[in-house]
Amino acid sequence: MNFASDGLEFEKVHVWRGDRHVLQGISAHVRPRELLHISGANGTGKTTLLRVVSGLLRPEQGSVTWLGQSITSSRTEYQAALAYASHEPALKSDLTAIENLRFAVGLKRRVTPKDLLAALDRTGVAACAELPARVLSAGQRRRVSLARVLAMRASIWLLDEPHANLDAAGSELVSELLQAHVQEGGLALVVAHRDLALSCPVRRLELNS
Amino acid sequence: MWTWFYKLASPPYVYGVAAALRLWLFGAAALAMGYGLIAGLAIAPPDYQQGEAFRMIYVHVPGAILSLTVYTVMAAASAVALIWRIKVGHAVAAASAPIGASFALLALVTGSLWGKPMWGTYWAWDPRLTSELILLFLYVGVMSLRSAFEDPLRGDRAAALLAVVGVVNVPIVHFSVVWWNSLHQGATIVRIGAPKMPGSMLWPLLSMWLGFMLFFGAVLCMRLQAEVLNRERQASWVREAIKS
Amino acid sequence: MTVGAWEAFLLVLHRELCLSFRRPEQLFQPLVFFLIVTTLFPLGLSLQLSALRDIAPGVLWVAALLSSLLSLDSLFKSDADDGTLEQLALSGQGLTLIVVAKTGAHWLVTGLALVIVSPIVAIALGIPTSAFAIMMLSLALGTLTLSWLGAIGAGLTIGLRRGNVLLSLIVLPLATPLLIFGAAATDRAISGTSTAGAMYFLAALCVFTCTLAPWAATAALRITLE
Amino acid sequence: MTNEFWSMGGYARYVWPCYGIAGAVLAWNLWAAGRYLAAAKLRAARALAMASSEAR
Repeated sequence: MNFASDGLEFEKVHVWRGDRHVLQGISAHVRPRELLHISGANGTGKTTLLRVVSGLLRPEQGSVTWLGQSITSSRTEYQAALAYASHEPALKSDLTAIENLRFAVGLKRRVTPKDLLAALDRTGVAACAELPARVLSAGQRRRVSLARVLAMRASIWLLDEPHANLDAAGSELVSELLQAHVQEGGLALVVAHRDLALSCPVRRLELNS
Repeated sequence: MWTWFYKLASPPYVYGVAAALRLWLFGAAALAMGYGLIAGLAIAPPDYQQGEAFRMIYVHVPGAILSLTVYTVMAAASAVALIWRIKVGHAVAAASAPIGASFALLALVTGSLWGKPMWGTYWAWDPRLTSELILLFLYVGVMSLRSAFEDPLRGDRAAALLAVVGVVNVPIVHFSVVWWNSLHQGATIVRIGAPKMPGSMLWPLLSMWLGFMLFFGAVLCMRLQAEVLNRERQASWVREAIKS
Repeated sequence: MTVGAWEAFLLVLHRELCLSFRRPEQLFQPLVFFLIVTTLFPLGLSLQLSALRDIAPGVLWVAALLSSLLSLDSLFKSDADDGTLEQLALSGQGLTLIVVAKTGAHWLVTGLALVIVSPIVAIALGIPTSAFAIMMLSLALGTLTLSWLGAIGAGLTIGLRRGNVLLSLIVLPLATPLLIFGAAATDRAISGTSTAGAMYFLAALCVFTCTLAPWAATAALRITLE
Repeated sequence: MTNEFWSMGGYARYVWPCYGIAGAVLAWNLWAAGRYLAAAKLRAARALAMASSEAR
């Protein structure tokens, strides 16, 4: 009946923050093998939108559906298919990089240290695996958080400023990872200021106040 | 089938009803309190044990009952607001809290004024007074939690949850305080509100209680209007509402 | 491939214990606070050991409540600050399960630790050794209940500045029944009278709180996470 | 009679403050609610004025 029921869809999302009407009826539909690039000036609600899509924030109006089902009614399944990387790298500074990954990814799926090391290796921080996160540089922390997304093997990626603190090689890496993810049938929502420079189809959503 | 429920809870409707009810409630409260005051202070005979001092009952007991009633109203409104996501519920809860806290304070102060001639001290760890004090702390907690949030929406919901948790706790606190008190003191405290109160003493009390209830209703209406306005600033009906 | 609830629970518990033991000073601070507060009372009152015994249960319990409250502030806050709470909330495991694991771990490292050091304080306050068993059992029940009440409070005050003062303001009134029954049980154990009544009430409170508080704490987290 | 009434059988210094405080609490409720409502109306009016000036 609803032939748009594949992928992730949000419709007429409204969010107020106090008196401020942050999101004013934002809609989009992202299908597998698609990437949605969310851009906009500071304070236009990019992160808020991503939090709404993740299910962390319930919009006051509007709906978010995945495979035609509201994400609140299929919360567990939706979250199992989701990898969210917030603006902060979300690492415990007292735990090592690999422990951080283990405690975060281990709740989604059974992982072996080998899987986690492979993910860290892919993002170029395998050498830091046994170091506590507090001694890592901001760029290394970002790479560890990318490794976490990778190790979750999720079909939906929600990335908030994945390029932050990364050097040129790091930005390249983000593009490669995104491209591979989309080509394997995943979908991604990426908040970023810069152009993503991808060869796969990219849809754009520009937020303005 | 729930449409009437949501219509009843729609902000413009609530605002209108509150504005219309307010004066009637004040009038009725004044009548009930007026009768209660005259009958309680001048007509009712002095108590055979406590003499004229018992007349403090006419403000102490209604204040104490109201402080509990208002907390229940606040918690019920909070529960409705949390379960059905009805904003007006938060408005009712936010409007009730300061009124209830003021009644709790009234019950405490008048209780201790009554305590001096009866117990010989302003404060005895009487179970009723002690649980009233804890009730006041609960009110203060809910109010400070609400105002601590910069986002009023989150403040509303956090305070609502605390109010619901608190209302579960109120009977437990009261029971435990009574139990604790029975360990430390015998039944030396004069029991108030004994069932065999003659009508000439009872009617003024009931009238004062009714007056306090109506007064709470009236002040609730005023505060509710304000809370609804604060939550609905963008809505178009506000323009009409504040003109009148 | 998916992770069962029990497995996830153990993983979060492991994570919390790992984090606590990486910061041993945070483990010891509440215990030291407990010891200091209980030392201050006799100094302030300058009493003989025999007279101290009368106020010992109250002192012990007030100090225990305050010191376990001290560490509750960081129960969710440190995870919220570095963004890991969002990861936990989106982990595909129920948030309630995570709350239960985190609160359980909190009780293990603060409440249980407090129970273990309580005999030292008890000796200093002149509590006879015959009362130790009841005192420790009542403290175990009491601190567990407080951990749960505190989890609700901590969930509600996550994002707030000066949240720790507000946390005490919210939690302490709710904790009065604990103080009453806990101190009464200890008091009766010292005087050698029957402790059954107080202990039953304390156990009932504990069971009641442990059944309902997880849901309330989860709801609190959902509100403040938004 | 009046004197007898005001002296409240020797309890005047407890009974009258008691009623005084009750009156004060009721009056405070009225005053505070009135002020709060007035402030809310003023704020709403300002918000509306700002919204309409922006629309122009």
